[in-house]
Amino acid sequence: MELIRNYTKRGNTGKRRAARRIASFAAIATSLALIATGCASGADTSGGGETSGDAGGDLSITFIPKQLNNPYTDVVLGGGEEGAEEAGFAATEIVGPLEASASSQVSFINAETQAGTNVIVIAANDPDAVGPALEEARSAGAKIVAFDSDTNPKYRDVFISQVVAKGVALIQVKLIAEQIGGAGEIAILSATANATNQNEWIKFMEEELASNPEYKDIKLVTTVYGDDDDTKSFQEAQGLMQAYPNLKGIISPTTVGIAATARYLSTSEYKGKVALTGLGLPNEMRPFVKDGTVTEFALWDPAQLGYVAAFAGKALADGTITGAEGDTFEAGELGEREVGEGGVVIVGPPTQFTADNIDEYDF
Amino acid sequence: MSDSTRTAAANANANANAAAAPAADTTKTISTLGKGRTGAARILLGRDAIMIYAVVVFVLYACIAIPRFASPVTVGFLLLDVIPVLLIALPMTLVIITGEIDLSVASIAGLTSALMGVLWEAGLDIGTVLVLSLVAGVLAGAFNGFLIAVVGLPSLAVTIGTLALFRGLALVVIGDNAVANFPPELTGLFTSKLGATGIPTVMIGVVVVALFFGVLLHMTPFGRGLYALGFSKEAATFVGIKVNRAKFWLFVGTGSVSALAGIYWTLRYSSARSDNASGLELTVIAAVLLGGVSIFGGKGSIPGVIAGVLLIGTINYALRLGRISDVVLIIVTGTLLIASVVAPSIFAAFTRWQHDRRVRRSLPQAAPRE
Amino acid sequence: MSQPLLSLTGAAKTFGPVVALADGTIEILPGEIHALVGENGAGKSTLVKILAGLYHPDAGAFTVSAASVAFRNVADSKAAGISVIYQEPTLFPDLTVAENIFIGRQPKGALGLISKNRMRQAARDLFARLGVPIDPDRIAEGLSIADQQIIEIAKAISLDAKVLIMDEPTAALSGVEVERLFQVARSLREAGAGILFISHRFDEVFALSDRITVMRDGRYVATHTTADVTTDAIVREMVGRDIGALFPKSHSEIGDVVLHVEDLGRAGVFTNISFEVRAGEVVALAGLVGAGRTEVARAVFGIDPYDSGSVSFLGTRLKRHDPQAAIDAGMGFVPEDRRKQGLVMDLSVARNATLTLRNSLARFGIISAGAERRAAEEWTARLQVKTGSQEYAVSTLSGGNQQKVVLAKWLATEPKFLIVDEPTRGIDIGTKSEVHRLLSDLAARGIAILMISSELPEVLGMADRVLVMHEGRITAQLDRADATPETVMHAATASLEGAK
Amino acid sequence: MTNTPTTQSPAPQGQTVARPESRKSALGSLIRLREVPVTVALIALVLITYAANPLFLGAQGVKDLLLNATIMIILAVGQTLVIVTRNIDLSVGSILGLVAFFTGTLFATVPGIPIIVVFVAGMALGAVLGAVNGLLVTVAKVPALVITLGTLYIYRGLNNAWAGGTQYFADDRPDEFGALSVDTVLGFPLITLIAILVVIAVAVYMVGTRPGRDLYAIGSDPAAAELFGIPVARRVFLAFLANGVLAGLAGVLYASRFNSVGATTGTGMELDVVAAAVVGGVAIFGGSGSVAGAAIGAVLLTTITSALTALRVDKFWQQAIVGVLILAAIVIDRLAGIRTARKLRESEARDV
Repeated sequence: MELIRNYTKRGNTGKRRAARRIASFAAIATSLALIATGCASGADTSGGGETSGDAGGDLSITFIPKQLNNPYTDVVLGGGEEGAEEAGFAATEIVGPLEASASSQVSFINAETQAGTNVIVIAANDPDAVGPALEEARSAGAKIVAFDSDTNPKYRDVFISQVVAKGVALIQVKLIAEQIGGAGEIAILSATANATNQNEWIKFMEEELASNPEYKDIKLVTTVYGDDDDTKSFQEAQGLMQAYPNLKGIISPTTVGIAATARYLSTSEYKGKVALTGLGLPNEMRPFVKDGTVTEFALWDPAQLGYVAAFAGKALADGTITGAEGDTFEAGELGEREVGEGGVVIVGPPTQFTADNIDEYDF
Repeated sequence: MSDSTRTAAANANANANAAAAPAADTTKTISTLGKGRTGAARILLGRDAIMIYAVVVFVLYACIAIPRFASPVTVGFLLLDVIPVLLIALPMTLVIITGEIDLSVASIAGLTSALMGVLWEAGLDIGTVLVLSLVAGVLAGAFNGFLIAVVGLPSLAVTIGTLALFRGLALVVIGDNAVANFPPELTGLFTSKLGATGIPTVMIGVVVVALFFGVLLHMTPFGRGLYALGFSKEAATFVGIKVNRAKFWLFVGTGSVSALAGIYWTLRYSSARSDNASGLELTVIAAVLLGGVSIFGGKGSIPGVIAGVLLIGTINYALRLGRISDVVLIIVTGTLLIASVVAPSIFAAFTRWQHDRRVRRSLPQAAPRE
Repeated sequence: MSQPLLSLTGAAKTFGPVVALADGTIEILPGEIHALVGENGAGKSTLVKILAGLYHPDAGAFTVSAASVAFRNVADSKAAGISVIYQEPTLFPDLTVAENIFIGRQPKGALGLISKNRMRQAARDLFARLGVPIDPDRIAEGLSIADQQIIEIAKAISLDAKVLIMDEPTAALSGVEVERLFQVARSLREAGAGILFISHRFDEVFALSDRITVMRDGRYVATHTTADVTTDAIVREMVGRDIGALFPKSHSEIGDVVLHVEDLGRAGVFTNISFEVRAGEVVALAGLVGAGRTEVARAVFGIDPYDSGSVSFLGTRLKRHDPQAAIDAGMGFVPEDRRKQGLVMDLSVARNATLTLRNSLARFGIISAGAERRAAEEWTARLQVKTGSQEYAVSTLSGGNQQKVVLAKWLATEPKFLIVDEPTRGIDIGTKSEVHRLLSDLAARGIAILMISSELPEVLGMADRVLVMHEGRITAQLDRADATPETVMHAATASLEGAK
Repeated sequence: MTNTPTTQSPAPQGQTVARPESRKSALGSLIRLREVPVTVALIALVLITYAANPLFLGAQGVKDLLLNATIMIILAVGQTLVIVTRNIDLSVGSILGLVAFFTGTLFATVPGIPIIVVFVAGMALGAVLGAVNGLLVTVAKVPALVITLGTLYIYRGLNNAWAGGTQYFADDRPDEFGALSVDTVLGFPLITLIAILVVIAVAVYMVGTRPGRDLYAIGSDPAAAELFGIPVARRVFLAFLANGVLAGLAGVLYASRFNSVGATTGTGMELDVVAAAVVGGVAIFGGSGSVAGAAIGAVLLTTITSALTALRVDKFWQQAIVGVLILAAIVIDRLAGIRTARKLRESEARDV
């Protein structure tokens, strides 16, 4: 029995162990409290003042595109920065997610709200997901300008649209009808399934095809989504060819989609046999127009979009417009613009690009 | 006195002999003494504590260096941003401690979100919608758990499969649509703050979940079993731990909490879509590993993981406020992740090298020659 | 005296604060079988690993064929003609048997690529030489430990090593296989190779070796010519003192039936297993490795399921395949593999010691940290576990102390029945006798014990009753008085002989 | 000799037993080849799709199938090298992106640069990135999952930082370079031939050379490999390096095949690549699986999307079906494993 010895108490290692755990929790609590209280005391002096908005000439503007590092976006933002400078903003910022997803823009809006930015210009990835954040920004005094892709109208002051949505849709339908000789199967290769602008155009296209007797022999067989991703769009285009052997034409109302589709067509046996049109950047489409894959496509000048958005923001921040129908504001060298129905500002008509004129454009 | 005490005496004797030998300074620990820190050093230098210091230091730095960071508004926005990661990281900690992994969490969140949208659109009562969505998460987790614990497949492979499957089902359920018209009272609740503190109201729920998993892991028989299980499945079996049952419920746990994260996501952004929370799985795992959980299992704690999540979240928000590109965030996250695992190895290697050098110098050099 | 094939003098190796080897000295001559003995922790394995090129010694002189060497890695050691068979087989489960033998030096065929045919043939030749029927094309996964060890031996032979080191190669082998191994070793000796043989089994050491080197506490003690020394002398040198009887037998009152196993069967593993264990009784389960002893014990405890029969404990039928039910009922199981099954090596001593108690330490589902600490301290103190702190990882303890932690965690549950599977495997003599005394002590307190052991003296010394298994069946039940080496061995091999 | 049981069991029956067994297991080993299920699945998929839509196997259809699979094949082969050693490389998508952008940059900034130089440079950059992974994994002895999750972020970040909004388009690259993924030899696009060469070369290495077999040994039991004197660190490092080179090659080919290369090229590819290897029968915890299997897995995964499109299956079902396929692959593998284990146990029982 001696082997199993009587136990004698010693040490208090267990207490130390418990203490360690308590210390861990305590440290977390402390760090949180530091954010919440200790540091927050400084908020009154540094943070609070700015959020109320500096009324003088010290206005700030921030552009939040759908995603950074996208060539189309770069052109738009280039125009935006130019516009912001001309309009007299003291500070211009460009922030945004690296991937275009619905929710990724929210925390950027939040940060801008907190930064007390006066004008937020946004191209929404999802019309509703950004809503609550934009409302918070507005209640903190910011003016919201949507551009390129609209938010739900209740969350913004004005929407700077490329063109009348219906107009851009009709042009594309007309182009494809000409290119396929007015009869045959066509398909649409869009960006993301939730993109507001895309869906609106597609809706108008469908209506036009159904109602206009000129297009009665054209059949829209499907709409696919390339998610504005080069690889995905490429493979969607390829899939279309296989699934619909009688396909005569494709409309791709997105710059990424049309370029990827053009690349696929130009490297396949379908080159010259299947027509392609839509909205594209001349710089990206130049080789495909020259090699005959694409005969004609359209786009507005994206730079103007950003440019007008900046001036609209300035006018809103200055209080010269409220975003009501009929308001007008001066948009630098582009002259006067009017706010239309639903707070929409139209920038201008799209340009149609062909082999003859494409070299005149550089964007 | 018995033989056993004699053994002890013999051991002591052996030690004494060794101590009397020439290389006295290094031989005295020959048989029994282990290594490790005790007491205060253990608390203050532990992995958890270091993570927490890192969070505190960074918060202080951000308060000073980044204008407007020190504000209750920060607390609100920051927490709203980290909640999904924080939520999923909690059960993920338990899963990784048992040596498994769940890559399908973000897809489950997406599936839940899609389902919410469709059910709500179909006109169901919001309460029913929430319950059914949660049930979907539980089922998705149970499906993972079944394949891993019952069929016995490797979790890494299974959850790569269900990552695609659940996201695919989300697409099947809701397709291209986005449902946005959730009741404003509810979506409002999910972005509201607790008075002037800036702390989001939903944090109450998150704290409850965190406490649940913290207590479960650190203070219950089940949690004790998980650590044992993570180190050695066989040894755990021998003390009566029901290995497969534990794993099954853990995957149900990640499924359920992922569903909560999916619901949160949907209501916070008032948008139910199939691609919600996509790609979140790697962020969660990065945060958990940064929080000191060993990918091999057996090591890690909830406080450490919370600190890991907060560190990434805080850096993220500070960069946003400083209008520094996400590019920096990506690189910082990756570097932190690698540094957090490489640093201890390098430190240990350095200590060993120093020790070896010291020992070599202190011992008589008979050889080796090349 | 011819020139030594290999000589190591005064080698030292430290790991952090732990000195694993203070003076490693060994000399192997051509054509000799040299035994190395010592308690666990004496530094034998460290010395082997230095010879194998796995560890770099901090100090010491090392020569191979009179040339000074410093191995950077295992490949260097191999190149110098040293080949090692480790205690635990180290096969690659996904590779074929043939590939396991020839990995890294597969025979080449056309275009300098590996020729599977030549490799297969070479493996067949080796197995023919060893007289074992193993299919060279099957994958190694699922092979019995004995077969794995044989493949290790084939591998070592095929290397044509000048020096062959065998670190406890016989631990898992049956008598036939041991004998065959010895034949191979002797034939290699005839061919002029030097063999270093490490074993805890003195009968083997004395049967095989030409010389014996003794180590203690990381230091060289002495080298003897085998013919000139006795077991007692060697043991004295190993332990540094006299030790009492190895297998103490104390009388205990045999009480009521605690465990009743009725007609237990599992397809392909064991059939028709029926036996009883009574309070205060030590029942040994003997037999060759692979006879199904551990499998029966695992099924009884609920680790593995069984197909037929029943297990009753204290009169109640025990739930099948549920270790927790067995533990709750009052069973404990000290498994054979301490490091993989008995302990969670990276957890602290305290956590390991209380792992079995985790449910009873909890109130309202929450474990009381104080109670946990007290329980750990109590039981590690009772079993005299030597550790710097309860919070150290159990892996920092010596083998004997680790086994004490395993025992502590089961004794903490105050079991009525304890299964001990190879309780003294790989444990030094000092702790071994301590373990025996402890088991005997437990029996005296009325605990029923089922002991699985491959060491016949241990079985005969400890058991009140011996059950002998062969090929999944119980072939004999022998009372203490009837159990002799002959009767046990006969039952363990009887049906085998009968079949021929 | 008291404690070791000795018997007089006669030994020489060895050879007679060995022969019939080995014949049987040779047959068995063919059946349990891990590549069989995936190959059967691929053939079935192609045939069914062809029956429903003959265009699927038209000249352009086949070409597209092969082109789609090419990049994934190369990545899956590289990943197999790493997974077989019980490691994983999650950074391949990021490596591919960086190299693809690097390729675009080279063509844009060094007009007239020979294509072969671009290939070499791209693979060299891949080698460097793979070597970083390999070094961190082997020197710091840290799990590859963590390291390559870290480098996944870092390499992607570097790609973003370097590229910004810049993208290079097909137009920026010489026509001959783009032609690699257009021109065919015997119906095979040139870049697919490159991929096939890669598969053959790596397969021969893995099956027929000692270092190749070492990789299996390492994945089967790393500790045993260390004990046995296999230079584990060096082999694992080389596996990561080779994977980097192959990801680099895939990056160059990506630039040849697709229109634009920029900051986000290759995002999210890593799990697809791992899935391809797993579907192809490569065990996720190392030790077994073949390069050919992984390549077929890659073809299956890339083909299924086209097949479903060609079958006009609702596009929303596609991803779910891919998920089911991955799960089916591992379940089948597991079932085969159980069957093999039972067979082995039975043969073992006879041995006793």
